Amino acid sequence: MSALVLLSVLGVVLLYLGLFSGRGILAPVGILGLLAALVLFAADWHLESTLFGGLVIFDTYARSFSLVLVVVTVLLFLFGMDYYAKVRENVAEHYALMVFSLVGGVLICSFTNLVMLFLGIEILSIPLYILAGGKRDSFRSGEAAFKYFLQGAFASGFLLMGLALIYGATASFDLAAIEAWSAVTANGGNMLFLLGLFLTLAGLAFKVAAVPFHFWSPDVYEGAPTLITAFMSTVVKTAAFAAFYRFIANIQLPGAVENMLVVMTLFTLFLGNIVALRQTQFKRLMAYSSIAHTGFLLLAFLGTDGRTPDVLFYYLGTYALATVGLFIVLTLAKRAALGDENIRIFRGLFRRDPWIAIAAMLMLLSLAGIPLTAGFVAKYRVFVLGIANGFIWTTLFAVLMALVGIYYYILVIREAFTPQDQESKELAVAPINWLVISLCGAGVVALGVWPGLLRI
Amino acid sequence: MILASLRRKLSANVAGGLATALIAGSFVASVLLFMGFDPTSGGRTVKLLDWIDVGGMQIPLALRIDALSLTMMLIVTGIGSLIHLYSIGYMHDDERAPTFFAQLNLFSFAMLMLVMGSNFLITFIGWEGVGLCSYLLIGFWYKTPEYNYAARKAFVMNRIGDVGVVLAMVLLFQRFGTLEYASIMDMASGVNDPLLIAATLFLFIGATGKSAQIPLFTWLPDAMAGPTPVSALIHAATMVTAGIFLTVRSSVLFELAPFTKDIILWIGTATALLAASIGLFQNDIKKVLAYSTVSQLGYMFVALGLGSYSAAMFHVTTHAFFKALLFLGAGSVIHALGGEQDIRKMGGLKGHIKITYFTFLVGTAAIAGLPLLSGFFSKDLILAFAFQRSPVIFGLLLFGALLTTFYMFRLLFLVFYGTYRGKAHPHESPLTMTIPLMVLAVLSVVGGLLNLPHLFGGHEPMKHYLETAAAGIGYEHLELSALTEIILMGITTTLVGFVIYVAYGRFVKTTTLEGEEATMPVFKRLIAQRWRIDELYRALFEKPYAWLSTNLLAVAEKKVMVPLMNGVGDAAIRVGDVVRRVQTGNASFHLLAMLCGLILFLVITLMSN
Amino acid sequence: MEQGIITAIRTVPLDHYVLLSFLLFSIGVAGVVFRRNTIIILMCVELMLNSVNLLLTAFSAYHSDPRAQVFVFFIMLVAAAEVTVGLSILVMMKRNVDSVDVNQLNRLKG
Amino acid sequence: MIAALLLLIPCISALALVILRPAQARPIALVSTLASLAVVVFAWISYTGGMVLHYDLDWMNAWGLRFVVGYDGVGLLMLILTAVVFPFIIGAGYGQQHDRPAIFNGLLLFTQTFLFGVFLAQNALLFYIFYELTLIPVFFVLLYWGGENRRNITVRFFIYTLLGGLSLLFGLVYLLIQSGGNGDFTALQALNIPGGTQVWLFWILFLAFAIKLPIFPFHSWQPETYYMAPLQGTMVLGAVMLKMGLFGVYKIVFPIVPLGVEHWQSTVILLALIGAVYAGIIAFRQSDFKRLVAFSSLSHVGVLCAGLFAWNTYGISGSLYQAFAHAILVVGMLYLVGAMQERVGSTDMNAMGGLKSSMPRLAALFLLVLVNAVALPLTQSFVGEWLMFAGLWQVDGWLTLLAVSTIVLGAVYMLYAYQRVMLGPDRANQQLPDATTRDHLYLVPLIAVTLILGVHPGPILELVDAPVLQLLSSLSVN
Repeated sequence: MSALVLLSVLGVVLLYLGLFSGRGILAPVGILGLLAALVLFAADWHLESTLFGGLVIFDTYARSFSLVLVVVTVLLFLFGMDYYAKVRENVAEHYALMVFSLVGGVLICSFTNLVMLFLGIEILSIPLYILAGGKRDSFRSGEAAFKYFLQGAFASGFLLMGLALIYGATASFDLAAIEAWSAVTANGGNMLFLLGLFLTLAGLAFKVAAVPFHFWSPDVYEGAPTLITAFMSTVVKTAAFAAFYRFIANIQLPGAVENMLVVMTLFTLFLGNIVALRQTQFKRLMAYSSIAHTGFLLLAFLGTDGRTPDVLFYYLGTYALATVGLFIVLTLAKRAALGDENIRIFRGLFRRDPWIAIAAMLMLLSLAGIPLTAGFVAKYRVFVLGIANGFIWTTLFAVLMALVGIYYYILVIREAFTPQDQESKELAVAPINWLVISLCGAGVVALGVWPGLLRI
Repeated sequence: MILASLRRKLSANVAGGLATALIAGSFVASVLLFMGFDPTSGGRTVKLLDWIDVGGMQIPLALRIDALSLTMMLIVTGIGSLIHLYSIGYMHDDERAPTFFAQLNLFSFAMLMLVMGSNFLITFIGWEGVGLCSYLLIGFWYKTPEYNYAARKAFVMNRIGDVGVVLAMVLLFQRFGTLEYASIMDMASGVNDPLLIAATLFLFIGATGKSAQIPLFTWLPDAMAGPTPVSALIHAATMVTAGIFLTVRSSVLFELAPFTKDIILWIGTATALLAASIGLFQNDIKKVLAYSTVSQLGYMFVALGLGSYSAAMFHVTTHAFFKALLFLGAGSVIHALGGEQDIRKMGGLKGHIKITYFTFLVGTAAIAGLPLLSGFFSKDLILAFAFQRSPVIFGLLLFGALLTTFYMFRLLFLVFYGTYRGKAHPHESPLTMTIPLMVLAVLSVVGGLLNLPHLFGGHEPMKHYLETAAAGIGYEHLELSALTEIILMGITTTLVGFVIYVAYGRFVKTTTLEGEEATMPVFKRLIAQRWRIDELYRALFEKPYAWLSTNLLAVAEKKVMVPLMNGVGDAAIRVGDVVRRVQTGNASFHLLAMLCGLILFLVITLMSN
Repeated sequence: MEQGIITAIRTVPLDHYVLLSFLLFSIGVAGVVFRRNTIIILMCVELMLNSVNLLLTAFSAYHSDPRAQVFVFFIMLVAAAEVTVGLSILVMMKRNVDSVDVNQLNRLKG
Repeated sequence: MIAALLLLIPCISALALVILRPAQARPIALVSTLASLAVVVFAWISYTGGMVLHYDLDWMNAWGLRFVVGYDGVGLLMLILTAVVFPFIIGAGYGQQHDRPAIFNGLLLFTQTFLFGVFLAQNALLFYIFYELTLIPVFFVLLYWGGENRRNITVRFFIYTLLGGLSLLFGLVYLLIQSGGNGDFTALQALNIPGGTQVWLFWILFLAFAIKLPIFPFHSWQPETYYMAPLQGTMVLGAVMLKMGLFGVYKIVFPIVPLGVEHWQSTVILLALIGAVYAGIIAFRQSDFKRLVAFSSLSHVGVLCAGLFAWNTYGISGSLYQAFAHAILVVGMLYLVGAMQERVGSTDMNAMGGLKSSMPRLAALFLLVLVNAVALPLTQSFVGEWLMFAGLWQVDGWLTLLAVSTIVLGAVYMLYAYQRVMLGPDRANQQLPDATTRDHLYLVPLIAVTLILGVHPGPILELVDAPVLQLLSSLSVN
């Protein structure tokens, strides 16, 4: 698959560019490269191409998710043009590492072999450990990087153990073979398989920040540079979910594991939403909100339904859109507030810049799941799936938690639409940021009104 | 119809004249209708338009012309015209006279609606309408807080009664599927249904509100806050008789519910006595008349309770004459004294305002039931019916009648005899005020002819006339021998004469004035303080209600409901605060927590395997 | 793989390999969770990975399937990369707080 | 065509106002609402009965969401209500000073759009979407232009209302699954859900409307929200938005979970009436005019809801009819609140009293609005209340007694309020202007509507009659 090669090369090129020329052309080159990859992904849409001797297969599912990953990365690069404007060091490395991470993301969207799953996850993660510590002189950034790394490696261990056990039970790393095996073998009969499945899911749950494997996410979201936080909560999350679903989609899950997933869903929904209630740091709030959204997405996993990938795709795509926009707005507000990240900094946003405020409002409403935004359609579909698959009470709980979720988003909106107490600095909005924010804001509404636009 | 013209609002200075002309016009129209009406036809219904028509409920906006409504129309428009005329003089100096006349006309409209309605709901329009007008007119002088209070009290008490009427209507509709009087009365005859008892009781509750019976009578004395013509028209002659009218209208139903009739009888008796006793020591000229009204209404209800509907209507008519007369006379006195209402500050007015004196005398005599005056016939008819039922009731009523005689003559004597005790210079009222007085005086004298009993060579024309409209009248039978009747009349008349003598001795010869309440003996003080019923109601209802209102808000709403709502949210936030502590920030702890979670999930998985 | 070695491996029952690697894994986990020195924690992570390697090799032998051994190489590669990044982060940490105690890192919380 | 116009006229005007922010925002908004009114009147005239379907477009058919709009008699009544009331709501802005009037009026027009949507929707999920959307502009109206403590109260209101909304969503999704993915009302109404399920599903669905109305004990958001909201916001909330609750019960709860309704009927009626009496009693000692209106509205709504749940022809028609009357009443009362606030400077009744001397005309207008509030015969409210009482009686006599007692409570607090505002001795140095032309232009039409429909309720009752009969007969068949 040429797109994969192109992306890898792009990363290397960016690194070299960093050595030789100014920072100015990094983002444009990166964007160009990504767009080229986009074209390559989109070409031969219906062709299923395999790679690496069948370790990877680019089917519609993989192509769709890859497209979203690349598009979101493009948006982030656009944002990066302004974000890195004043940074002197290591900009090229940042871009390059993001591209590398993206490659990992693409790989786990398309894996057909557990080896590739593991490799993909590591390719995705290792650059992130570095990126999280991107602000080298910032204590918080360092702490974030360390915590992320430590917990990531820890979780990798479990994941690996799980993979090894699955292999031990099924004698294969190949997904199709495992699926076939699981279909034949009686559910839960094989302890090794059960344990392996359990540990693998735990490892994957770590990546999507499901409770109780979520501990890294608030700290890392808060400590990492905003751009990287945005990258993590969009690209990484999307890829991780794509992998998660790809893994369990066709495996006959033993009832016990399914129960565990239900409990995990409930825990995740509960903790993400409830703890977010009292967050005052916007990035932390977004971290918990991200955990909460993980809960909703997990709900879509429960049971098997042909519509799940579509729902997942739509949910993650629109979630990424809203999140990217919001992190850009945060950056703008943060600059005006001299680095503060408390949600107070949004106060008076509507007076300072009505358009940005309205776009932010739309994105927040989308995250909250209010009708006519994409978030509503996404949540609605999740609920439909939940009930259709028979998880009525879990869905009811999710609905209740959606209400809790609305509360903290509304608090941010409230800040934006309350006149500020004292004059704070004007919002300086670079045209490129304005463009991206507008795109995201308009996007969540457009996708909410025409949900058919975003589907696998 | 005649009603349309009545609705017109009046604004010009000639409002009074115009209003009077209008109501007089409707009086003429009523008379014409009366002349052209053939009682044997039973009555006819004029449908104006469909009002409520939904899902099987058809209630047209229709009027019914029959003997009963015509009688009431004549009373309302006739006395109404006189009082309008009177008001021109009385309200001469008030800058808001046009408003006054507009409201008075609105009242006439509502009252006519009440009596002419062809079904309960139309009657109810008028029923509530007169309530509203009563509210407006009592509170006409809106700057005085007490008057506003009185107005509200009147409206609210009426409203309580209205609840009864609404329930009765709902019940009747449920039972009969219609609210048309004619249909219900047709269908009801012969029906034996406990529902009817309930319905009639509810109707009676409505009647106690409107017609000021126990327990809802306290508003009427307070209603004297309004201008005197209002007191005469609304609170003496017309509106308060609405309850009697409604009962007569549904006489068929009441005939089928003897239990209700008994209740009416006893409440009527009790009201008659209670109000009469209170009248004994009142010092406000209008209050005396007000309690007398309540008492007389009690007599009417006694008549209803005895099943003697024609007697009740007869008394309604005569009472309208003499009580309007008395009120207008009182108004004339007040007018003469420039607003003074305390009889202790009057006296000896006989010489100053002769016409008023003379007409007032006629009115007093009529209400006391001096022979051959209108009150004599109507009251004695009721007494006769009472005697037929039970001598005890007769005795009680007779006692009430004597009390009436006593306080009325007390009033007469204190106001017009003796020496003048006030300061203002009394002057006779203008012609617009005295003409109505004279007309009413004549009516009070000859009103008895309307229903002259057989004993005096009459044929009870009114009874036979009304019988065509209110079938219940057909059930009443007075089966006393002529001798018994004569004896009863004799007893009554003798005792009345004696009481007048006593009153004369007490108030003309010696002019006994009531002192301060504090100096009275306990029992007398209790009566003078109106049995402290107002205070009782205030303590029983008003204060607890206000307390409840304050505390429901302060406690139930603010301490329970709102905290309950907020509590759920706060609880969620507090839980969030607790759960949040798990995120200690300590990397090792995070790892440990992850591990514990993992083990927990493992246990869950293995347990459910 | 040579048949002889496979035979040699198979002289020990599979369960024992599994138990052993579980044990090693658990030691690694315990070390990660309870030790405070970051370097030791990193070593314990390596221990976890290596226990998996052991397990995979055993499975490989029992399944007569070389693919698992390839995977083992991948794991070693990734472990190396991870440690590289990990150590560099460690250096950054040392520079920032002048300590390698994990408990020093607790500013981000709540 | 009508549906499209109704959705587009306010929506486009609103967008124009928000984006272009013209100086003359209010007249534009007024013209827009009048245009909507004209369309609705046209629809009314050309309505011949039955269900009028306008559009049937694909939106997310696979997920049960179709864009189906149309109306039956009841829907039309609600459209009329919305269309009639909104010009008044916009018009009430002429005594108010607003920051950013263009956006304010734009938001109001958005609300109108969504309200039309709610009343037009024939697909349950479309209904839900519009139902929730109405909240958004109102949220901002309250948040940005509200009074003291608006930040907390607005959020509380929003969350509380959404609690019901999400519960409704859950219920609808559940139903959707039962019907095999068809979310049209016709499909959902055809479902035969087992009685046991209906018993809990009833509350899942009804909760939304119970909070929206609100009935006791879900009402505690209401008084403070009404008080804090800007005048026009309160009007929107009280006059139109709560009618969505009634409409929802009629459209969703009754036909879909009839057994549930049967099971809970007396409970709901009892709660509603307890609330009616409760609010009626509290209103008596309320010294703030606006809060008084809030509590009186609460009391009225209790009776409305009880009437609806009488679940027979009279009860439902009466309740729907009364919904109209109540809308007119609320707008009238609140306008008076505004008028007094303009003159006296606050809504505290302790600062008023004796105002009749300086403003006799306004006092007269007040009185005319008030007679509707106490449901005097020949006003609109009486017709509705009478029908509701008649309907309730068929359910239970004692409950009827409770319901009827509210007419006494209403008289008590309304007259007391009138007295405290208008009557009593003159206050010194109060030379306040009497009713202006604007006041007359505003209140006289409202009063006229009240009286005309009080004497001749036929046209409205006709609209309601057939659909209600149809609903009830279809239920008795099942």
